[in-house]
Amino acid sequence: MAILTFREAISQALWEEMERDPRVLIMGEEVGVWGGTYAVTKGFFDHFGPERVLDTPIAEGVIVGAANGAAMAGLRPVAELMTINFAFLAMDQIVNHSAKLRSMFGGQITAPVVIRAVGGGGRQLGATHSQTPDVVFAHFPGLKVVAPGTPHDAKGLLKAAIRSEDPVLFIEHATLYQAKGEVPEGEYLEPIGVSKIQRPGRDVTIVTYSKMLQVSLQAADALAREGIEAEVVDLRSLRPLDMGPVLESFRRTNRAVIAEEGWRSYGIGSEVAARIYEEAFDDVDAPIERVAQMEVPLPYNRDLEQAALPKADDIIAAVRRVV
Amino acid sequence: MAILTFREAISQALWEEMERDPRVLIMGEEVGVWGGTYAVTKGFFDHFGPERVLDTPIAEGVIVGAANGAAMAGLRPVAELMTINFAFLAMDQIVNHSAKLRSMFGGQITAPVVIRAVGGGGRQLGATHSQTPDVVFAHFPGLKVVAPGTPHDAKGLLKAAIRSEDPVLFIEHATLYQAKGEVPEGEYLEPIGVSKIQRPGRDVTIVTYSKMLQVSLQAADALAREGIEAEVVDLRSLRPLDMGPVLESFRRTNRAVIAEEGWRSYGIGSEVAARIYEEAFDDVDAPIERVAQMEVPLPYNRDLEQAALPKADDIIAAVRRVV
Amino acid sequence: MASGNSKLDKQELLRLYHEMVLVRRLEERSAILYQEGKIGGFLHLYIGQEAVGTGILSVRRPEDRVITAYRDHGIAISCGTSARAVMAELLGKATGTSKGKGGSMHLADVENNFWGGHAIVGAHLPLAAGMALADKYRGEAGVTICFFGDGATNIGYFHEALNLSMLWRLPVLWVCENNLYGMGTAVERASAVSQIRQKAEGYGMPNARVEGMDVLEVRQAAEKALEAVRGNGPFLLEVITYRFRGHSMGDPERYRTSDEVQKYQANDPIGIFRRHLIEERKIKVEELDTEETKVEEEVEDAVRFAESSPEPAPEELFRDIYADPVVPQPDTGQS
Amino acid sequence: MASGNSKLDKQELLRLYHEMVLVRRLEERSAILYQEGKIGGFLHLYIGQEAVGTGILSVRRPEDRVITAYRDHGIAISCGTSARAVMAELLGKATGTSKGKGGSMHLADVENNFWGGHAIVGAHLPLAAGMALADKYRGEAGVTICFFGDGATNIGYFHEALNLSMLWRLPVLWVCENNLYGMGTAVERASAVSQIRQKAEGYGMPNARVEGMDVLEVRQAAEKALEAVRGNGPFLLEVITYRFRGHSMGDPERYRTSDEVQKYQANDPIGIFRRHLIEERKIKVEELDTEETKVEEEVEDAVRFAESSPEPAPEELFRDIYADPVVPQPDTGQS
Ligand SMILES: Cc1ncc(C[n+]2csc(CCOP(=O)(O)OP(=O)(O)O)c2C)c(N)n1
Ligand SMILES: Cc1ncc(C[n+]2csc(CCOP(=O)(O)OP(=O)(O)O)c2C)c(N)n1
Ligand SMILES: [Mg+2]
Ligand SMILES: [Mg+2]
Repeated sequence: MAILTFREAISQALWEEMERDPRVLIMGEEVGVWGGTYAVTKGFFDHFGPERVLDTPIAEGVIVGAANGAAMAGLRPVAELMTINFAFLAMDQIVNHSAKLRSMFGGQITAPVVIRAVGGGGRQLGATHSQTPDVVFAHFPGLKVVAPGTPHDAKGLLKAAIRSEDPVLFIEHATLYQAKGEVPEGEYLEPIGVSKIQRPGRDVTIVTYSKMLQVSLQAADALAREGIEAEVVDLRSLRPLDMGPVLESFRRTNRAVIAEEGWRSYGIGSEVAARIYEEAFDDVDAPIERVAQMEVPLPYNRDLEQAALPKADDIIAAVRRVV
Repeated sequence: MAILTFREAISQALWEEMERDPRVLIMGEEVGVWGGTYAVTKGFFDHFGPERVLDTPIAEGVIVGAANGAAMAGLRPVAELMTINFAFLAMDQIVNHSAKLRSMFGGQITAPVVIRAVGGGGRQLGATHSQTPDVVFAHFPGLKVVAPGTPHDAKGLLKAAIRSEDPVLFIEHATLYQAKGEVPEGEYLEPIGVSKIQRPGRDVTIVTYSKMLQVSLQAADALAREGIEAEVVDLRSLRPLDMGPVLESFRRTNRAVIAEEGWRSYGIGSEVAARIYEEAFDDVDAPIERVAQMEVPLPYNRDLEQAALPKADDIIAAVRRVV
Repeated sequence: MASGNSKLDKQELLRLYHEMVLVRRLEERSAILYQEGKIGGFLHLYIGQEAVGTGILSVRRPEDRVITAYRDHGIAISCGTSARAVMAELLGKATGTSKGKGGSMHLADVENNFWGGHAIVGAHLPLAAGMALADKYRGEAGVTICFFGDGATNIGYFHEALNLSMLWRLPVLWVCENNLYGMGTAVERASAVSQIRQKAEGYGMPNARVEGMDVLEVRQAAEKALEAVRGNGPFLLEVITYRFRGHSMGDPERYRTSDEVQKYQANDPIGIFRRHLIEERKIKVEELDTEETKVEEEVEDAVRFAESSPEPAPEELFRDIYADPVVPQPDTGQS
Repeated sequence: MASGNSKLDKQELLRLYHEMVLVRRLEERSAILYQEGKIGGFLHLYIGQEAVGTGILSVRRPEDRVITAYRDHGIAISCGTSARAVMAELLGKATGTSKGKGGSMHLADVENNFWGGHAIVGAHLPLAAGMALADKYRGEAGVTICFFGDGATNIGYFHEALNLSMLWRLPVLWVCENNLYGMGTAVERASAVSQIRQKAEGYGMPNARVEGMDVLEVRQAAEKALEAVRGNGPFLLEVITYRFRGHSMGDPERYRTSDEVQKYQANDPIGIFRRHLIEERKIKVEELDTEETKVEEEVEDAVRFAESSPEPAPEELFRDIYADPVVPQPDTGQS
């Protein structure tokens, strides 16, 4: 096991897959000469050349659209959206094309693209540049939506996404790139659509994913100091959504807190809560709590922004309310 | 009271508001010479002239974007999206601009647009043209999302939307245009963000909106024949979401079915169910049921499409499961 | 009639004639089936525009990919898709090009390198650029031929795709079928320039504008354009045409006069070609009539095939969503 | 130096000089405050491009609306926004142009007809078209001046907005600040044509391309362009400029050599103007130095004001979301 940052893990996954499969290429804004605005593809341009690491114009519609087309024609493009906020400029390609080509043409046409998008708030970038709108994409059947929370999963899931025959939106949280974690030395894949218990516990189930996994683990550590053992279940994939480990855990703890970074209304937590109630109704001992972002566009001012974002303390307070 | 179709009600609202306020203008594809592809603006072009009824190029980004700009500068534009599926081509303008300008500029800039969009499935239009993705827009604070289910509400809510100082996405279901209902003779407004009991009942609460209101009312009639009295609560507005009447009803019936046309996962029902559990936990006598669309892009074939769409029978079956 | 097509032998000329008539009759028949309620959704007929698809695709090579918008029946036929598979798709049958899941707007036939039938205006232009990118990347010889309407040239996708194709010298033939209207909006009411080819200047892209009622003239222009694409990257070919019917079924056609429509109908591409074959190429009327008869039979056969084909099985609803079939959950009927 | 600006009297010349120096010093100071952690988020400096904003906005009328992208500090100053309000916004204070909610990328000052500061590349072009539509609809005299970068001309919004503006003859002056790069991508690596003004040809829109380091030259070009807009509708003005600093703070600048940067820095718009004022207009060095001193004081005052201003109150989080304040729900802290 090596200790890698999230950035290194993503970078390794891309590198290995490009070495493995000449059909894989990267396209996006500043992925080449610049090396990626988050330095994820640093060195790629020199190593793989401009035919495989394509700097594109600022034109998200054709970035994802051409990636779809290249995938239709047999390549395995990885399109990068500098931030997920710009995915709204490619929304039609993502939800009307990536997600639907296969079914609309009865299986004849497929678009196995990977769309990497950097999301999340907390960096004082203002309302348009700080969103965590993951749920919006997860609503669409035909798309897979993956959002890892550890370097280990980031690497294994990205490699699986690139090899998947289905289109995958792969969401990376901007403030996770420096996060460190153990990553196996050899090659490995993580299955898409499988939730994972990232920390065992008996008293309460915290359901979360992406950046909030790290925040939840912090909260769990703090809670452990007061004798509350939280089990942390990481969804990892929002579509398909694997409720198995969530329900299995919940049936033991009978209490749940769902923690996500995005807005609360019509969020990830809404669905997860509804599903727990539906599928484990008799096991519910206390109302399930949702921890999420305040229902406001995120402001620039640091204190205001931080006040709007969910934090470990919010999770701790929610856990205290349910146990 | 007059009996009007949904189409006539919408049309009247637009006409009256244009007569009342010279700042109101209509822009969109085929709204002028054609008279609206759903004939909603028939006669408007001749009456109000090309300065106020603007046929636009096929360019959803600038349709909503220019409407935003005109609203910033003091007009009250009503932008029409021929179908809500094309809203994905204007997604950035809707969620990053209409919804955020006010807060991002500290209240200095506002974009009081109305974006009318025609949604819904069931007409064999295939996967890209049959969506009910209302929840996706309702996720964004700063936007108001309204989706009426009766001619009465359509008229009163559209007039309120046009007078609102906030941006409103106004969703009309394509298969509702012929639906008839009573509409008061004089001028009236319906408040945005207020749910409404459309049919009283004591045994179960059906929470719904838009087209599914009509389907729910049919289901309620059928249930009444077997002695089950369903109360039907119409959300009418998805953001702000008024849970008051839902909870008030639920506290009496202790049972709920939520019926929506869109996909089930991360749908409207997820949030409504989660909220009921959170706010009326002790009143829950049976797991809340959700009736929604199958998790597939809608196919063209009529039988397959119909099989994927939620129907009155699905609601009836769900009610039977909870009572 | 355009010269330079004289190399076409009689058999090839008859094939073109046959194809155009087939497209016409299929469309006429589809209109009837629509009125009978056997075809649902939207139906956009290609009647009047046959010379464009037939002319251009008469010079494509099998390795050339083709993609178009929702007005796609004629293009499918010209790509080699059988009338049976087209008609079955219109009727939503399991034997249709897209297993009955796509319908009129979403025909496709990948074996014949026909990549659809796309219903979001302009959205398939980026797809075309991407397919061409793939071919170029792999060093393959094929080019991508992308058809779209005049109305589609005002949407952002057009700009992004044309710019990218020129920037990267992608092998795409952009074919604008300028039928003078996007739904009810005349070109001059939607586009700042009424010559669509002028838009290519903004990308420094070679371009041409030709009349689209003479199939041989279209063919010749396409030949030249394709030659340019094979060597040097993209080319924008504007073809002036006219749709004789409404935008789709149920168009009130308030935006044009019947005089105007009749004027264009007098300029029927099939009539023009027929006269040319008889007068210039000395083909006998009987030979042409034989083709017409063959077409009638083909259409009848296609309709019979489609009508007698099975509906897709109910479980098809959960197929083709992902590479693995989706398993519907038994309790809720939901996946 | 451009001729035809001779009508500018000395006071006006000094005002322009003052403005450019103010923008420069404010930016330099902002860079320091950013490094000190007092400014957060992204910070895009206007250093090197001052002659563009100052030159163009020196001929705008109060009724003309102005809108730009995220590189907006200089534009705000040239619109008449106080250095205090700009600096306070950069520091996220309640006294900032946007109450501390917008930050560097979202300055705005509607009283001075400055409509922002927009961070989604290209998205403000449709907004500009819409504002111009409103003015035209009401018969108002103002035009809308819309600034954007070279990189923004490749996105769909550019196409849709330019086409619409020409089609409807909207009074918009489109100003492309071509600083040769969009982030790290040189114009030729992103745009099929390297002269941005050529894109206007695709819309039949009048256009011009000028050098942007000489404020008087820019001013003169803007005067002409605005005249055209006031009479006849949109105009695309491409101004060639260069940013002396990185795209934003923390740019590794791997895409250009320091030689290249130095070459352009030698061509400093403030230096050029200063020499002109001294040599051609016989303004005394001391007078210019007096302006510099005034600027220093203004910047100090702005920083002092910003630093001593209050943070926005916590309840501001729930204000300005809708016309009515959002009421946070007590139990969950959520609205
Ligand atoms: C993005 C989008 N906006 C609107 C529509 C509705 N629509 C379908 S066809 C059409 C007109 C297209 O005109 P044109 O490109 O000229 O093609 P033609 O129908 O004339 O072949 C419109 C507006 C759509 N399908 N997609
Ligand atoms: C739609 C969108 N895509 C990408 C970005 C990220 N981004 C911010 S600025 C920029 C470069 C813009 O270049 P240009 O238009 O030339 O303006 P300049 O920075 O040179 O002033 C990019 C890619 C963005 N903000 N919005
Ligand atoms: Mg057309
Ligand atoms: Mg630039």
